[in-house]
Parts: sequence; structure tokens; C-alpha cells
Amino acid sequence: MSDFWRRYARNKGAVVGLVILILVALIAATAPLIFPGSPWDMAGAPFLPPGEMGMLLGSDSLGRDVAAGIAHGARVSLLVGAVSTVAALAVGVTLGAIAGYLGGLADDLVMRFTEFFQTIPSFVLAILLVAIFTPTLSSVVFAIAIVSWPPVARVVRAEFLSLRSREFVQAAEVLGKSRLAIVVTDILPNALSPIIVLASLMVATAILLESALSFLGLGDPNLMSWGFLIGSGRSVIRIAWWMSVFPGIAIFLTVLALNLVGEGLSDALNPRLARTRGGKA
Amino acid sequence: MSLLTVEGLTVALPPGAERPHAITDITLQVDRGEILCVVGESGSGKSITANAVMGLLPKALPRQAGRILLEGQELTGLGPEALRRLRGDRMAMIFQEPMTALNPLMRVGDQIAEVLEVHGAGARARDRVPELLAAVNLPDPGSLARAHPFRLSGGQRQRVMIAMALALEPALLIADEPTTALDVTTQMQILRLVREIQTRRGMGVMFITHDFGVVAEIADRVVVMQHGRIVEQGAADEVLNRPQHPYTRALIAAVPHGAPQARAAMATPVVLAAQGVAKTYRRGGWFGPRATVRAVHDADFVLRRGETLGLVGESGSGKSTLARCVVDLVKPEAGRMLFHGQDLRPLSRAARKPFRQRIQMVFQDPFASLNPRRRVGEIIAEGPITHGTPRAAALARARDLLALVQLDPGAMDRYPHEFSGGQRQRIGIARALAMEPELLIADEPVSALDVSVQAQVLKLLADIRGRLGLTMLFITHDLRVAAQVCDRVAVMQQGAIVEQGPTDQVFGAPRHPYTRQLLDSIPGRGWTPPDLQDPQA
Amino acid sequence: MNLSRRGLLAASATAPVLMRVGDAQAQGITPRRGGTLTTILQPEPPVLQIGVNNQGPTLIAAPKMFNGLLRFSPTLEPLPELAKSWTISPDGKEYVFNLVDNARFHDGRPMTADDVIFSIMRFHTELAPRARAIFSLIDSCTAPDAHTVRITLKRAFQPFLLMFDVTACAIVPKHLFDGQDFRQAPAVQRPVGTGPFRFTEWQRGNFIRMDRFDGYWKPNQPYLDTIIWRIVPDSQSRQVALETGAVQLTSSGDIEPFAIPGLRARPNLEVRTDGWEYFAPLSWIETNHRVAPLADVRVRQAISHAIDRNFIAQRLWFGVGKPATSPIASATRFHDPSVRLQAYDPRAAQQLLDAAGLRPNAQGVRTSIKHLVLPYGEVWTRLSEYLRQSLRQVGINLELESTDAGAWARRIGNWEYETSINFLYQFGDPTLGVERTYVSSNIQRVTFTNTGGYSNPAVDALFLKAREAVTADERRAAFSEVQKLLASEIPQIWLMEMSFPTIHDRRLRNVISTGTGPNASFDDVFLAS
Amino acid sequence: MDPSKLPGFLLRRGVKAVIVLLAIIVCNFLLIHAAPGDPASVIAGQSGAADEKFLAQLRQQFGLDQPLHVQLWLYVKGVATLDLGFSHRQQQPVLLLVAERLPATLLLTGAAFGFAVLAGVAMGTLAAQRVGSWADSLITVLALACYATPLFWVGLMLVLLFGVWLEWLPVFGMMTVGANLSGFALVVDVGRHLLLPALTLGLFYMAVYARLTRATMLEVADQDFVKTARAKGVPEGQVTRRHILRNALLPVITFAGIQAGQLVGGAILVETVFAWPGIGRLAFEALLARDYPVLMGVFFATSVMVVAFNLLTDLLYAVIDPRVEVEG
Repeated sequence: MSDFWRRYARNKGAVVGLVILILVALIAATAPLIFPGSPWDMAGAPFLPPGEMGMLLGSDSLGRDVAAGIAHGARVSLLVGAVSTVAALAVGVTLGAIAGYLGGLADDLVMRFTEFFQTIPSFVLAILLVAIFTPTLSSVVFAIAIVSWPPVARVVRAEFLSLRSREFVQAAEVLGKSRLAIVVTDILPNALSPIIVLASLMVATAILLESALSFLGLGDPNLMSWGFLIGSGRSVIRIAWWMSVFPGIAIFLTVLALNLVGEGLSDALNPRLARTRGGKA
Repeated sequence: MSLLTVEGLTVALPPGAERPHAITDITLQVDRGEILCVVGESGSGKSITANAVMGLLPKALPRQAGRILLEGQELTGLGPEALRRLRGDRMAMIFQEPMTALNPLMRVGDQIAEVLEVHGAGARARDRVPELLAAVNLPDPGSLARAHPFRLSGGQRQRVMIAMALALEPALLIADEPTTALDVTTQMQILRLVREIQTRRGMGVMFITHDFGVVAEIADRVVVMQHGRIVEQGAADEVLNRPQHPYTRALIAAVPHGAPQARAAMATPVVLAAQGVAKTYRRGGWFGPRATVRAVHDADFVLRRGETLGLVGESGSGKSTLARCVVDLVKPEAGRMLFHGQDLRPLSRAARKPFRQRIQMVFQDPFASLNPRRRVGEIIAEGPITHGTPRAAALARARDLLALVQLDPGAMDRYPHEFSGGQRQRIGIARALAMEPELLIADEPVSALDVSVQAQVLKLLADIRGRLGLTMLFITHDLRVAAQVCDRVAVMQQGAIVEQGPTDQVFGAPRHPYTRQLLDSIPGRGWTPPDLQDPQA
Repeated sequence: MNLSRRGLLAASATAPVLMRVGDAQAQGITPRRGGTLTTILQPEPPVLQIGVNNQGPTLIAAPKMFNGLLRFSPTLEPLPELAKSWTISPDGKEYVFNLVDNARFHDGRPMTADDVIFSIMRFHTELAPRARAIFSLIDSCTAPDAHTVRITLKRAFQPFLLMFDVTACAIVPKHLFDGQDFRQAPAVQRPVGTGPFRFTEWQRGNFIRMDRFDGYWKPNQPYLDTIIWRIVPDSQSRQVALETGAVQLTSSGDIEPFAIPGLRARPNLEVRTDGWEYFAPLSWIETNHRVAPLADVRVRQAISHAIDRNFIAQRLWFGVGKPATSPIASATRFHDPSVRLQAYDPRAAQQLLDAAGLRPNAQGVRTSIKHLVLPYGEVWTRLSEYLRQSLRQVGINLELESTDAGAWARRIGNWEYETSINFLYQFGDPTLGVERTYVSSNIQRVTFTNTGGYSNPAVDALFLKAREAVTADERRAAFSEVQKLLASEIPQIWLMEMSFPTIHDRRLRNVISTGTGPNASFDDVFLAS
Repeated sequence: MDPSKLPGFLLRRGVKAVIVLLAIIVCNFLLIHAAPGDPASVIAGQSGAADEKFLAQLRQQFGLDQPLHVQLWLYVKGVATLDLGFSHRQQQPVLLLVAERLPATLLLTGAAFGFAVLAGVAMGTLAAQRVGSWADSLITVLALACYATPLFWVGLMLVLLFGVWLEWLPVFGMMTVGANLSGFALVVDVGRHLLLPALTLGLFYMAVYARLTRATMLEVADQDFVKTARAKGVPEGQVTRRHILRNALLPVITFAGIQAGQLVGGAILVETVFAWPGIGRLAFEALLARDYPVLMGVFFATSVMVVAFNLLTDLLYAVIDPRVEVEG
């Protein structure tokens, strides 16, 4: 574990990313304390520039505090990002494992299915799904999960496919282990690194997707989110630039942090890099 | 004046590596018209030396001291552009892996022409390509020049590499393990080609290899390297037959040797009998063209208790597939696989489970055959646990087995990556033995190991086999190893067993032309390693 | 308001004078011929044939190509259009329209009584539900001669004339529709009417071009040579185009309310909010009376007390529109100015909720109500967000559900909602535009009926009385009573009398001269130099 | 690849593409019909007043009273003859509506794609060549930043910067409203309008390509044949161009083929921000209005674009990489 952290910490960007991510999580956790009450409360005059009347980041067209919106929005963004990633992982890992381990017809069917999903432009599909199931937190999560699982399935399949023919898996076969035991104890743990790295990037993508949906007015109307803030600031950008600038920076920093963390994890988990560092004689 | 002179060459390793220098104080010469073999195990610094001469060292490995002179010109002081002009023109290099050494997207002819073009041959470059290809004995040079590398076999690619290297008739050819990745028959052809061209043109050749057989086949002089230093150099005959340095002596002692001894035919019961086993691979999807490969067909053999049967053949001959058919890693579509008279082939996964204990396997790649995420103790114990042995008992037995394969019991709680290749192979053997099998399938168990480690593992296998009375199916491409280990051998070619019989008979009086060809191709066949006491063992 | 009754009965006498109303408003400047008006149409209408499509954008653009029999002044007096005069029998059952005799369609064929009869009895009756409901009262419709139309009603129907505005009953050429599927007829794609401008080009997603119809029946009119309707889906772009002068006129919802203050400050632009008297849209919180707490009148009153209508009009709509005071908008006939709605008073709201038995829980929440956000643009979302915060103050938790226009219409139509926002046109008369929301006979599974399911026999009776009464006075009495009754029952929680800003270059004259403002024919609009 | 094998290759890919498209059509149809709300109720709702008779009339007219499988069969049959149906809301054939909007989207996505690939590959190459230098770090950071920024927000910021504060470029629409330009002036005008949207749409993908190119270049640079080239004395520039870049482009092409379809999704956002009159906006408007035929038409059009692009990629791949046919 300490070895892992040492390798992780070697990537400066990854450390910065982790710090940002912890900060964002901290803000999300403490939002109700920093900004008590609802982020929807019309706390002041509309269109106040940043810094006026105690509104650190200004107010919106109804006099709502943009800073409070960003703090509360962090909760939604992180929640959507995490939950939809878990859901997509569940689908993707299962299908990918089936395709990669069983191979043959199962592989063919699963991969055709996956390819098909990848052919449909994912954002259009997400919009469609959210619209069909009416915009709520769960439908947004569902839609994001639906469009995000194919890459997971592909990665997991590829990993399983290559691990399946590895000699240690063959050795497990020869030992007479059951299929499930082989998948769980031999294959999955070795496929975990790319899945973890992919998951960190998927959280980032999910946050971007959620914000894009909210931006188009397809977010849960009861939850303050960053995309909503930008969407509501779009039409008044000539009057109140701060309404769209600050939430955008929040998204940017969070997604950037997740990407940096993903790269750090990739460095720390990828044994190939460790090997090349050792040098070849 | 020597063609190539290397004096006191020292190349640093990046900080934090296991030793400060990749190579230390290397001094050697290559004369015109001679082949200098640089021999050593992996990590000895022989490739670094070659690359240093070519000026192809990566940035992370800077030259710290020493001089390199080619035809009297000092290379070490030259700028990158001047060095570039010399590469391909006055000195050329060929590499170990012919499958990846050619640009997959460029036609063979273009790649050869490129050498000429970048050295100023201009438009005429292309015209010379067929002639160059013909010079390395490639058939139909005209159409071959228009082919892409993927259409060529490994041996053909290596010939292309040689044609490319020789295009401008360089004074010095550096060959970095050029035959290691090739089958023995191809290897012999390439070795002969190198020798022939070298003689014809009077080039100096610096030939890097780990194989003393190759050294014996081709070398005029030999340099032996260990841990980045030259430990011994001299005329081939001297070094091969009267090695001085303990390391050289150890290496030569480790070369499998000794003529196969006549052994009494066994009369023990038959453990395994394969009858008409066949396996065909089909490729191609719903829309693509179908291709079928008959990996194994009509395979018949018997294996008696206590006996070691060698399956020998070149890559693609089907020997590994056949071995995997025995343990059901590959499902044959025809034939019978009788284990003590019972056909294993139709058995379901569950019905086969009891037999799993009795047939075990040791794999080729010591780096890939152990689950990197599990501790060594668990790896060894999990087989018995799967078959119902209590965990504590299985772990205790794993400890004993570690001792049996000469590993420290402290290894139990460590992960595979903390061990060397030879140690891992011992762990792999311990895993197989934990099941107390009757039959052990050994699939190229020593091919990935350095020669000295190889000898140790073979010795271990021989010991264990003797102590436990194992029956063994031993797959190898190395005829020297087969001769040393096997009671009987079966020679496979293109999926079929072309000849089988007692080892001494097959090797001593081969009946099938292919067997003869294989035996003729053993490098250094004319050299019998001297009988040395292994001072290190 | 006696004037209006007199006007209805004796319009023919005053017609020549009123025809000059537009000119009189031109501040003494003589109309100038020529020039191109570039304006905006948003959203792009599917077709420009009134009847086939009666949505907002069509009703803005198509009246430039068509005429009705009548048009209406800002006080909803009928003014002559294709009907140069008309008479109504004293029993209110027989209407005789005298048509202008020089009107031609854009294809050159003269417009006759046959076209009028076809338009009324066949075209609009078949295509438009609103027309069908009213025109089904017609007993007979005949043409004594080529330029006279006589309509006999089964019974008197006092607001009948209001149905003859171009937006309700445009006169279409019989010869281009008769014997065909009206929706599929070629004329739907290239509309042909008698209006001052004729259709010339439509590049979808880009612009619609209409050119001056030289054969227009009003001499020397129209003044403009060309009208170009730009399709600009983006509100920001529309605003920029207006500011840069690329377009000279915006109307309807082209410009978002929050931009109005800035545009008012520009000297070259004029911002008008009148010209919607005929439609008089009124917005409200649509409540479904089938849902538990909303059936209780005290809860509805409490909600009405909890919202600050002034805040909505000033902060959300920036003064474009005014707080509602009655179910009948002030521009609509028979509005009773003495009626008052519940004042903004959260304390009173809380008392009413207490009385209704809705006690706050630990979080201060008395009850949770779902709320379907009206998907017609941002300001409506803001309104719902405002309502949520206001109702939260009195302990009502409003859970917003967002949806698209399709699902919204379906859910309202199928009664699958608790609350929402809605706004309806009143079409000048409560019988035409107000009654439908409150009478129990119109409880239907169709949008814009009495979808809330409010049922009160007294209200039903009063609306029926007003509908069937022959004289305006009788109707006024009934409407006054029903307004008072509804204001206390508050079946829908009225919010605002809406208006839409018409913003135009000051050089553009006579833009708003009738009660239909930007929806009028523009035959008297001109560009001053 | 052997030119004589091209027709067979094309045929196989073509059959595959048709099957994929058919599946997409069926799927789209079912998906869209799973949506609550039918177009009749929308039209009825928006026409201001409606009754049951009107609704029934509309449903019958749209064929919505037919069983679902009949509707599907009619739709598939129609698509096969390029009849994408009729939008009763817009009173126009869907093909016409889509065809009218398609050029704008193709222009936008094409420009964005071209920009993304060219700039991305150039940046990735530069970074890989100078790996570890400040230029590499700068490009890496820049790519990461583009990668992490929401598309629509970049668009808004560009609007704010160039449209509102600097007033250098037009920020909305595809051409100047009301200026009847033609010829070269029109091209310039459209170009000025195109600049910001294409940049916005392209930035993210540029980052993707830059990262990918850099990574594959570094990977390829480690391969044996590059060493062979150096050993031959090939100059560094030529090593990069002929040996490293050409091989490194293969995964970039594969990726571009997959990404091209996703570009259409991004186009919805960009077309919304910049009021660009393309099919992205058409889809969004159709969705809000529940105009099924149009939605299906747009989906079909994007699917054809994706499939065509994949086919094109396969073909390009086959031309560049001689090994393709062997892998079938």
C-alpha cells in the first residue's frame, strides 16, 4: 500500500488532483453548514456582481446566491458521477466478463450489442432517455449509466480475453477450480487496475454529461446543479457573466482533478510503467 | 589497425538501478573478416555494448568513458548527424525480433530502398532492391519487394533485415541475437548466410548471442560478458574448450549435453494413451473468409508409468496444443485420450475434476504462470484446497514443497514479482506437485530461462521425477534438452507426429527426413562441451 | 361600456371613421411607400395556413397574407375588414355581412361570398376545434348575392362577432381547397389569401419572405414592399439582431423579459406592451381538484395568499404584464374591476392551512405537492422555482417535475398532475376564453378544458346564463357574479395578466393599432424616413 | 490491401452496415415510441383548444391508431425507399427537413473534426518529439484542460470573450441576419460565424487526439522497427514522419472513426449555444415537441453518418494498413 502511494505521489499532477477532489468533496459535505438554507432562496437583489451584499460570487436573476448554488451543486455532481459510474461498472463488468471469459457465441452477441450502443451518438441517446423518463435524479443517473457502460464492457472483455489465455489462469483450470472461482480470484483482481483507472475517468465524464443535460434543461428541477447554473446564466451572459463563469470553473476543476487522479492511479497501478522505469539492459 | 576498436567503454545506468553502470570498462576489437561473438546471459550488457557502437543508446544511458573507433575514425566525438551518415553505410545492425523489426506499413522493397536513399543513392535505389534480395537467397525477389512484411515468415524477414543491413556493403555488421527468435532449422540457415556473406565480403561481424551452440557454430573469437564486464575473451576454440574464468566454465557446464543414453524400454502400465487426437482451429466471423488450421491431427502416443516422453518440434508444430489437449485446456474434436484406460475427452467439467489432481502441468513462462495478486503460499495451496484439503494442512504442505524445490519457506508470504524467473519456475513446479500428480505435463519449462538457471531447473525436475516416480510429458523445442531429459521422444511437424521412439534411436538413427533436418540444425553440433566440474553448483 | 354594445349593433355607420384610426395614430406623418421590414418569427411555424395551424407564430405571420371579416380595436370594438358593414337582428340570431367587392386572392381570383361561406362552414369548422364549437351554433349560412353573407344562428350568441378576426376565421380561397384534404392541399405550403402581402419564399430554419401584394383591395396599401421573417432560435441572437438594427421588430416572446429594461433605455427603440387585448392571456397555477389538499378551498386560498404577484410581475417579467385581479383579464369584456384576489399575506396563508388541518412537521413541512414545470422557456422555470420558495415559507413543499412540451400537454390532458402553470387566451369574451376552464360540462381529458375538474353548479349556471343572454347588460351581471364567486373559490390560482413586448425601431409606424397588435395585417405599417 | 479484394471487402462491410442500420432503425422506433406523450396530444395542446374528435382525427391521420408493429413495418419500409416519413407538425417530409438542416451540421462537425484531428495530431506529435520538455508539458496541460472543460461552457466563454467583450466575431447564427450576401462575401461571413462554434466543438476532441497521438507516438517510438530505421541511418525527421507517425496514426484513425459519431451529440450543445441551424438543434426541438418522425429521421441521419464514417475509416485503414484483410 505504501508502495502504491509512493508511486502515486511521484506524479505531481495526481497529488494536486487529489487535493482538489478532497476540497470539492469537503465543500459538498459541508455545504449545508457554509450556506444554510436552500440554494434556491432569493437571498438578495437580482444580478448582483460578485462581492456585493455578501454574495461572494454574485447573485442570479432571482437574487439567489451563486456561491451557495455551487456548493450545493457539488453534492449533486459528485453523487450523479459516483452513482452512475457504479451502475455503468456493474453492467459493463458483468457483460465484459461474460464476453471475455466465455468467448464464442456469448462474446459475439455481447460485443455486437455493445457495438450497437456505441454507434448511437451517446449524448443524443442520453437526452432521449432523460426525456422519455422525465428528468429526475434517477433518470439522469440511469441515462448516464446506459451510455457509459460500453467502454467498460470493452475494456473488461479485452482484459478478460487476455487474462483468460494467461498461463496462471490455465494453471487454475488445470487445478480444477470452478469457473466462478477463477473469475473472482484469478481474473478479476488482475483486471482491476484498468477498471479503477477507467472508473475515475468515468466519474469525470458523468459529471460533464450531467452538467450538459442540466444545461439543456434536462436536469432534476429540484436539485441545484452546476449545469443548471450555467444553463440559467446562458441567456443573461451579457448582463451577468458571473452566473456562467463560476459554475463552469467548478466543473472544470472537478473534472480536471478526476482526470489527474485517473492518471496518477494509472501510473501507480500499471505494472508496465514500473517495469520500464526499472530500465532494460 | 582493427576494424572496430572499443576502449574502456563505460555506460551509466539511471540512478536507482541495481548497479551504477550498464557496462564497465569494455575493451574489444573486431577485425576485418572475422566474427566476434559476444556471449552472456540476459542483463550482462552485451546489447548495450552493441548499441553504444551504433550510437543508438537511449538518452537515459549516457556514455561515461571510453572510446569507440571505426576504421580508425573516432565515433565518440562525432555529432549525431555524422554518426547517422555512418549508420547503414559503414556499419549496420540486425536485431533479435524479425517480426517487429520491419515497419509493418511499408513494402519490403521500400524499406530496403530507404537505406540507399538516405545515403544518397537517389532514384536508382529501387533498381538495386531485387539484386539485394537475391543476395540473401530469397526467392522471387521482384514480387517479394512489393510485399508487406506481414506476408513474410520470420526467417524471410530476417533475410530482409540482412539484405537491408548489407545494402551499402558496410565494413561492420552488428547482429544482436539475430536467430534467437527463430526455429532451429531457420536459425541454421541464417547462421550459414551470415557466415557466407561475411566470408564473401570480408566484413567484420560482431555477433551477440546467449547460446554457446551458436558461438560454436559461427565464432572466430569470443567475448564473454557478465554483469556489464568482460570476464573472458579469446579465440573461439580456446574459450569453448578451455574456458578459464569460473563464470565461463559455469555457463559452458550448464549447456545441456551428453549423447542420449540408451535406456531400457519400460514395461510398466500405460498411464496415458492418445489415439487419433485431432484439433482444428477455425477463424473468421460471420462475414469474413473462413480459415482453418489443423493444429493437431492423428496423434497417437502412449506414456508408461515412470517414463518421460518428449514432444519435440518447431513452433507451430502442434506440440503445445497436443499437451493442452491432455489437460483439457484445448478441446480436441476427435480421438481418444485414455488415462488409465478411461477416455477423458467426453468428460464434463465436473466429471473431469477428480482427474485434475492426477494430471498436472508446469508452464513455459515463469512470469505469466503465477497470479501476480496472490501470495506464493496461496498459489501452491489453492489446488489441494479446491479439492477438499483443509486450508491449514494445505499451507503446511506448501511449506514442505517450497523446501523440496529449494526455496526458502519465507517465500510463503511473498508475491511472485519478488522472485527471479528460475525461482518462479520452482514455485510453478511446487504448485503442480502440491496435487501429488501421477502425470506431469511440462510445457517448455526451461525455454524462457537463462542457460545456467535452465540447468538448475532441469536438475530439479530430474531429482523430483526420480524421488516421486513421476510420469512426464515434456514439451521442448530444444533437442539438446530433449536428449538430456527424455526416455522417448515424439517428433512433431505441422500437427502430426512424424517419428517416435527411444531417444537414442531417434537421435542416433533418425528415419524421418524432418528429424534429420532438425538434428542437422542444432547449432554447434560439431562441438561437444568439455566435461567441466561446475564450480558454482 | 355601453359604447361597445352600440358598436356591435351599429358598426356600419361608424366604419369609415374608424378606418382612419391607424392613420390617426401615425402622429401626423404621411405614410411612406417602400422599404423592407425584417423581423423575427420564433419558433419557426410548421405551416403558415391559419386553420391548419393556429399556434402563436402562425398567428403572427399569416395575418399578413389573409384577412378576416372584421378586426378589433384595443377596446375590442369590431372594425370592418373584408366585411365593409354588417347588421345584427334585434333577437341576436341573424347576422348579415356586406363584403368589399374589390378583394382578390393573390392568384388573382376575386374573393366572393362563396369563399366566406366555405371558410366558415367547411374549412375552419373542420380544422379548428375552437371554431367548430362556435360555428356549430350556425343554423344556416347563405349568400343572397356575391358580396353578401347571411348567417342565422340556432340561438342568440352575443360574442359571435369576435370569431371573425383573421386569427380565428381567416377567409381562404375555396377554389384551392374544395374537394381536397385541407391539410394536404398545396395551398397549405404556399398560402394564398386576400391579405396585403403574398408568400414568396421560405427557407426553412432561415427566413420567410413575403412581398407586397399589388392587387390588395385597400387602395395604395400596403406601404411596405417586403416583410422578411428571420428564424432565429436563440434569444440572445434575437436581442443582438434587434440592437444592431438587423431586425426592426420583435414581438411575442422573442425577447426575454429580463432584457426589456436595457432595451427600453435605447433611444432608437420603442417598447410596447399593448396590442394583446384581444387575446388577453392570463396565467395561473393550474390545480387538480382531484388531489387531496387542493380540493380544499382553504388550501387554494392559502396558496393564493402565499404568493406575491407583484414580485412575479416586476422581478420575473420586469413589468411586462401585471398582477391578476380576477379570472377575467382586465382587457377582456366584462372584467369586473371591483373583484380582488387574496392579498400577499403568508401569515394568513398559514392560518388557513392550520384551519385546513395541515400541520407542519419537524421540518416545517405541512404537505408536499407535485408541480409540473411549464416547458415553454426559462422564465416559466424561474416562476416555478419562485413558487416553490414562496410556498416553502408557509410550509408547502412544492416538488418540481420538469418535462417536455409533449409530455406536459399529455399529462395535463389526462389529469396526471397535481399542480402546474398554465396560461390561456381569452379571445375578448369570457364565454369564448374563460368559461371553458371552470364549467363542469367541459371536464374533459383534453388539454385546455376544465382539466382541474372544478365543479360548482352555481358557476355552471352563471356561465350558462351569460352565454345565452342576448344583451350585454344581462351578461355583465352574470359575469360580475361569477367573478366574485370564483375569486373566493379560486379554482385556479391566477397569477398574472400577461403581455408580450413588441419592440420596434422608432421609424416603424403604426405597428400597434388594434387589439391584436402584432397579429394584425400590417397593411398600414410603414417605415418613416 | 490488394485492390482485387476491395469489392468483397466493401460488400462484407456494406452488409454489416445495413444490418447495423436496420437494428438502429428498429431500436430507435421502439425507444421513441416508449416515450410518453403522442404527437397528437402535443398539437392538440398547442393549437389552443381541442376536443376528443380532433384528437382522434389527428391520431388517425398520423397512423397512430395502427398497431405498433404495423407502424414499425411501415416505417422500416419507408426508410428503405428513403421515405423518412412525414412531419405532421411541420407539414413537411422528414427527409426534406433533415436535408435542409444537414449541410449546416456537416459544415460545423466537419470543420470541428478537421480542426480537432489536424491540431490534435500536430500537438501530439510535437509533444511526443520533445517528450519531457516545457513544450510537452504545456501541450499536456492544455490538452488536459480542454479535456476537462464542459463543451457548452467553452462556447459561452468564447461568446463572452469574442462576442461580448472584444466584439471581434459574430457569436450567433450561421450568417449575418438580413445581410443578403453572396459569393465570396458569403463564404467569409459564414466562415466568421463558423469559427467559434467549430473551435468549441473541436477543442475537446483536439485534446483527445493530442493525448492519443502523444501516447501512441511514444509507444511506437519504442518499437523495434524504429530502431531499425535509426540503424539504417534514416534522419530523425524522416524517422518520425515515415516510421513513427504513420504507425501511430492507426489507433488515431480507429478512434476518430468512433468519435465522429459522438461529434453529432456535441453538436446539439454547440448548436444550442451558438444558435447554429443544424440537425442537432432540429433533434432537440423535435424532442421537445414530440415530433416522432423528425426525431427518427435525425437519428437515422446521424446513424448513417456514423456508419458511413466507420466504413470510411475501415477503408482508410485498409489502404494504410496492409494487414487489415488478414484480420478479416
